[in-house]
Amino acid sequence: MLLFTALNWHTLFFLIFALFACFFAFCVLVTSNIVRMAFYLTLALGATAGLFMLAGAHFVGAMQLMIYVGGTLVLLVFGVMLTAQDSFVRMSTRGGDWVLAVAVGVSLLALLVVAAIYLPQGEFHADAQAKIPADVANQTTSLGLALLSTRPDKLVATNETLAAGMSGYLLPFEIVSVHLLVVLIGAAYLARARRHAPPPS
Amino acid sequence: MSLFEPVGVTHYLIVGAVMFVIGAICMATKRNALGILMGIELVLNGANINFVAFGSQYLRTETLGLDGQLVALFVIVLAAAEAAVALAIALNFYNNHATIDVDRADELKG
Amino acid sequence: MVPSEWLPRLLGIAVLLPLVAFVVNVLVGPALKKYAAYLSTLMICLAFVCSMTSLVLAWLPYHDPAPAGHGDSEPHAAATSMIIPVADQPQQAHQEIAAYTGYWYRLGQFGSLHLDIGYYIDSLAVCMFCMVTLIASCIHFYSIGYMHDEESEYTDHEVTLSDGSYLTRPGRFPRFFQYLSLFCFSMLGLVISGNIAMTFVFWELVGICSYFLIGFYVERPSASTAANKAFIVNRVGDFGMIIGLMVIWSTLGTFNFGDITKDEPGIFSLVRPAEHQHELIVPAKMVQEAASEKVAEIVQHSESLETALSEIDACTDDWRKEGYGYWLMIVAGLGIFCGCVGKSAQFPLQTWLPDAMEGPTPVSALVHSATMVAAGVFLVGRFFPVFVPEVLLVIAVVGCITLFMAATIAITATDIKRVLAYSTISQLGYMMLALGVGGWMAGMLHLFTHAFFKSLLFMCSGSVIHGVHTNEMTEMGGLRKKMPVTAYTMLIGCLAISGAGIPFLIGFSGYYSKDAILEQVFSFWRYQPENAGWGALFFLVAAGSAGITAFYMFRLWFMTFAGAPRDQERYDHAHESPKVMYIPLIILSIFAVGVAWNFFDVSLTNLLEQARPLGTAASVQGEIVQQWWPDEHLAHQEKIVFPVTLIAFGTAVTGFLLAMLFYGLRVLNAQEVQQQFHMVYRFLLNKWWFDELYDFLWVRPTLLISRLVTGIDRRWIDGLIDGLADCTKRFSQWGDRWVDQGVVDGFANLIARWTFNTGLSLRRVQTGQLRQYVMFIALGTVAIFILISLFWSRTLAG
Amino acid sequence: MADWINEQLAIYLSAVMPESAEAPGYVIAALIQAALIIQVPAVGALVFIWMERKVSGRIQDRLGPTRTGGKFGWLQTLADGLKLITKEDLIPGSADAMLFKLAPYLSFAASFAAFLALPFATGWVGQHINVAVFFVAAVLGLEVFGVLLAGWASGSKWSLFGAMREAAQVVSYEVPIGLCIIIPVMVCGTMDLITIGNMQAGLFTNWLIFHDPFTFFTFWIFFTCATASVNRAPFDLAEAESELVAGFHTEYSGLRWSIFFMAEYGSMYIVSALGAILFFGGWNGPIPIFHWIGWAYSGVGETPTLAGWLANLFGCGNLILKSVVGVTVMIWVRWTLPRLRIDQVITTCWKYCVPLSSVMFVGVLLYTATDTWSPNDLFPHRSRASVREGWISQDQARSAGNPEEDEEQAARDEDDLARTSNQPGEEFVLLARSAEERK
Repeated sequence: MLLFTALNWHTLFFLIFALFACFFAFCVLVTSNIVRMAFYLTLALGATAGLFMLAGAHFVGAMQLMIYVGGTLVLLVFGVMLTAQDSFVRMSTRGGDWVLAVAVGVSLLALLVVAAIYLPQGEFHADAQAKIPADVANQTTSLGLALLSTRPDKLVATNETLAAGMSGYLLPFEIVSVHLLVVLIGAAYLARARRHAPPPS
Repeated sequence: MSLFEPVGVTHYLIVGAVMFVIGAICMATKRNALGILMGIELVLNGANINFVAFGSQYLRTETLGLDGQLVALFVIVLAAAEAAVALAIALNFYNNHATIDVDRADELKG
Repeated sequence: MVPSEWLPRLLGIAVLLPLVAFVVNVLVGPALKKYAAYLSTLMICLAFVCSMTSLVLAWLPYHDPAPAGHGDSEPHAAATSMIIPVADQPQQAHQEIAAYTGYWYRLGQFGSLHLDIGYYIDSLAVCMFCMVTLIASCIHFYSIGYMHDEESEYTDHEVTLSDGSYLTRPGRFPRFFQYLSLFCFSMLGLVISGNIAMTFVFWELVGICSYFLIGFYVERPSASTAANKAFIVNRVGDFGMIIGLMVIWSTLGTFNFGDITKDEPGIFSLVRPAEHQHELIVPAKMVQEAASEKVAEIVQHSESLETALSEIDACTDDWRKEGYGYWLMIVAGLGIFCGCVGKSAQFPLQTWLPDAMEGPTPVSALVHSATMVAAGVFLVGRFFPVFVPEVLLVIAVVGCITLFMAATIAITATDIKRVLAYSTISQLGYMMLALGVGGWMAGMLHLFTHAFFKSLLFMCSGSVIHGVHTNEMTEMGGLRKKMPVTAYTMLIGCLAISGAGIPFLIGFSGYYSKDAILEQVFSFWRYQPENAGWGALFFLVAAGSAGITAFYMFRLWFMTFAGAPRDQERYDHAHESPKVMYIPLIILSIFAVGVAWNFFDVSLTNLLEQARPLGTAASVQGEIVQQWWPDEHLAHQEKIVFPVTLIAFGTAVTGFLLAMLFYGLRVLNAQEVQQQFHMVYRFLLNKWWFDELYDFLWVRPTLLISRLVTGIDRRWIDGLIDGLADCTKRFSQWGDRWVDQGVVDGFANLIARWTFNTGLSLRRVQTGQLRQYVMFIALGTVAIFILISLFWSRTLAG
Repeated sequence: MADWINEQLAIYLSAVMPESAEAPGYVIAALIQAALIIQVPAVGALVFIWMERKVSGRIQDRLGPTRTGGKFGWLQTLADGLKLITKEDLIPGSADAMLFKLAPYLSFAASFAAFLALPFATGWVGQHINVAVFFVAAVLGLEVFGVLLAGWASGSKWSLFGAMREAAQVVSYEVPIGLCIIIPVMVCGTMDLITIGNMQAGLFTNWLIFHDPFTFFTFWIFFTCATASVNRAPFDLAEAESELVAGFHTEYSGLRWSIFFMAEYGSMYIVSALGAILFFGGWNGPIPIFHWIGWAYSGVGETPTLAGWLANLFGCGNLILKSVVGVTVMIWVRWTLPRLRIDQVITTCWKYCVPLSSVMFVGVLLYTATDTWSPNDLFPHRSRASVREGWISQDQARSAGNPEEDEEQAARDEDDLARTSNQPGEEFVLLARSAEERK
């Protein structure tokens, strides 16, 4: 009971999700079975969504679940199954590659971690988890407004540099929409069935 | 860190870094084209974690504001698009070469 | 309706309506099929309505129809040495001429020269509008009937293919009407145009329309050659016209007829300024242009420009008296007259008109008799105030020659349309003659009356051709019973053209106009002794040709309609034309009878009188030539009218009787006469050997010269060029061997080798291993980070 | 509800140990709720399977199960369950054992997780997420993943084909279903299911399905797509026993097989409940008795009362009733219509549902934008604008007693009833204000 009282729930759940994410990501790395990779990836990304929600980004979390896990990965597995012959299910890599890749990767990791640690922490919102500031909880509306080039967060921002400017995301939003359309068509074209013989009329 | 004090941006960043690096290694080691695709997804997620962390009010009072989340959104959406096209390419490659091994896709090598 | 604002609108609309029809037909004509014809017809009818509205509602109420300057011909004391003492000219009653000048749109302004889409509307223009639109409407209706076999597949019996069959092609019904609409547009535009540039544009437009319409049956070689002939011959005339325009523009610096504003005076008021009582004087600019070297020396010797200018202005009158610039006026006038000669088929450019009969008959009726060829006369009428007596004399001479020659040729022609064509030429000659001897009113009047009865005649002939499917009168005869309407309307036409009427009482329209011409010629003859020579010639020719006119017209009528049929089989198949064809005939015949009549002072004469150019009603004497040009009003006196009328009547009757004897009653045999005067006959039959003459004069020499030039070109110039080319080639081969292959290529190859080697060494990096590339990227990132963290310094940071 | 439990615990704990924070209650609350919620798919599955048998029996002119458990054979499913539990858990040799074992749990977890955000009444919800609609839709989308893995891991071509079809079908149908869900969200201007539900309080004319012809038609598209996305007949290509032996669960047996079915029926319930909340006023009955007698909560975050409890209880009953009706219709459809071909299924999605729902979207957009009269204005319960989202009311509670906030609230309350959507613009003015307060 004492433990409960002093426990910092946010930290606890952060740990859980973070470990999940990292662990399954690692599984993705080590397993050589493509389908299992997809499976682990799902879990890793799901955990990431949990992290997002934990960080207060509910919408992004839900988005992650819907698009990534629900859409992208299903697509991926779909592709996996289309190409799933036994010879391709498990493709091992030569040891040399492993050593090289791990060496580079670890150095990169070290680099990033150092950068993260030396990051100035800034002063901390003491009871952040205790009471949820309204504008944080209501990100959905604010996000929608921001996509339409109005920035509520700029109004409530304390820092001048952050408060400066009302740069919204209408243009990127449009561009991305068009881009999606193009991709839709392009993908459909690329993956269309090749007819070598003329179709019987 | 202990369970009794709150986490900061750094922790999120570290998680992001780990996923990023794992993704990179994944891209560097997998021979299956789709495996590489998964590596890319991991990398993107690692980046996304950073954005969200910098945008979150739980971790710092000085935040990116909504920009963090918005960028994350765009990344997710574009990742989906990228996955679709990459998959289409992979399928095409598979149709034409009857293999999915990227090491075999070296017809244009010098 | 206030004329100044309503006339431009109404007439502008009238001009544009046919254009609309044309555009529509061009775009969707084939789809419209026969409705294209209805569209064009509707449009031209609307144009007619507009014109009539502008005449009846906008012109008549605002302009006193009473003739100006008439009747006040009191005898003059200072009787010059005349055989018949006639009154001297009356002073001008009204100094202001009712003309509305302005522009719809200003195209551009080059220095002092304005280029407008402008209008110059006087009663002449309004009357022309009514006439053109009326005739055109009739002919549109007529064509709907005449061209109906073009609606579907059309078999051309005059074009035989190599396999002996006749050519069969899709019908060109819409195209025909599209051309008609374009023609109406350009003709109306020509009439209304307010400056020479615009006039010239529409002038060429009507030319091209006539080209299209003559060559309507392109497949017939005769038609296409005739079209080319008409076009080329017109070019000759238009070349002169361009020269005239250049003279006027370069000296007067304006294109406009009338004054658009007070400060930019038009040609007319420059040539006949009000302060000189509208006498014809050489404009100051023209004088200074001619006396340019004097101007130059004045400018040299005077100390300042102002003084120089004042001095020049002072001297201008003296120079004018010395005759500077007068020749410029002559050149301008002659140039413009050249254009008219070409368009109105005057001697020596008359040869194209008979061949133009290759076109469909409605076209001949509209274009080659009533309106377009009359455009030349119209233009002469427009420019009448600009012409100096010398030019007028030339005009008169040309007209005289033309009318006689054409009339004589018409006697022998047997092709019904060619007869009419030659009569057209000779009638145009009449008009030119009238204008040449100063009879502006007479010429214009004849222009109108002739338009009506000649179009009537042509349409009748078309109806005949439609009925019997031949042009040869020798295969016709007795058709009166088969096609009564055509026969009697054509009879009216013949009477009108030969000026039939009860002397001094009433007559067909031709009676008035032709008598007016003869009177004018007569008064020219009798006015002053200097005129005697030319005047006598003119009058005798004119009067005689009047008789000839009557002769060949009735010859035509008798051969066609009277007597026994010469070709039984054709006679049997002959039939009256459909309503849509002969109702226009009736309408036109009514006008042919009564267009010149006078209803309560509202008559064509009085209307046109309002448009008479200022100052032209004054007797003048030429400077180089000694003849006198009498005031036209003098021709209205009894002592002139009485004899002339009788003479005209007599000649006409003589001609009629002769025709009666030869072809009506056939008591005299035409063949015998032909054998008797077979020299003359052949001369006339071959149209005075004009075509042969031109062939000998122009065509052969041109061919000869061109052949010669070709030879020179082939042998010497080409040889020279080949030699040069050869040298160049040798030189370049040498250069190629040493410079190009040696130096340039060597250098390029060197570079290429280097590049190639570098590429070879670099290609090892491009393993094609995707995963390796990823490795490279990661490595690069790490490296960059490390480098930055190691060598980071303020200086680096900037 | 979690809040309430948590508060009780906090009171109790503070009595026990004064220095404690209010934190601990959440764990217990979570546990209790999980325990409650898991009843829905579990018990629901039992009931639904029994119902399916009876309904199919009636439709095929049979009696269906009659004996087990006395009348109506209402214990039949339980008996089956026992049988399944006692069956041997077979794993084919060619299967990928790990995935094969995990797959059922994965898909069950997905459909169970969706209940997390699915409210049963005002404030009765596992976790009050302000993007609840989105969350539910997203998590439902995950269910297919289990099916896919199951199909692949079974190492049999029947299963693989089933899984492939499932993948194609579900990924396709997420598009129209998303469009259909967006429409009520657009009308209400929020993604918070509780708020959406409360906005339809009052007479049944306030239900969104009666908002305008477009929403009315939208509901049917939604229902069709929902049926397809939980792959029920006539869209159950994944388990087309006529062609593929039993589709993705050919190789499954025993408990894992039954877990698949729990997942399926669970998700059937969820989509029906979602439809009920989005279009049929959720827990608001056709006649708002509890509002009239003033028991019902007006929004989230009010102090809990016994009356409110009762009201919520009935509301919960309402919602479950509506959802069950939905499930029944699905069953009825399954036993009535023949199964489509896969190409027909995909055609239905891309050539009919997607365009139709897009048209509906535009229609509703215009309808709300032009403020056209809608049946919802007949007997308005409260101005939609005055229904605040949960967090807002908390926020107001926090910043209570400053004048302009109150008049802001007042202004919003008495503003024109015809306005049926709350403007985001207003929202963020309010946000800005409250943010000022906090500084």
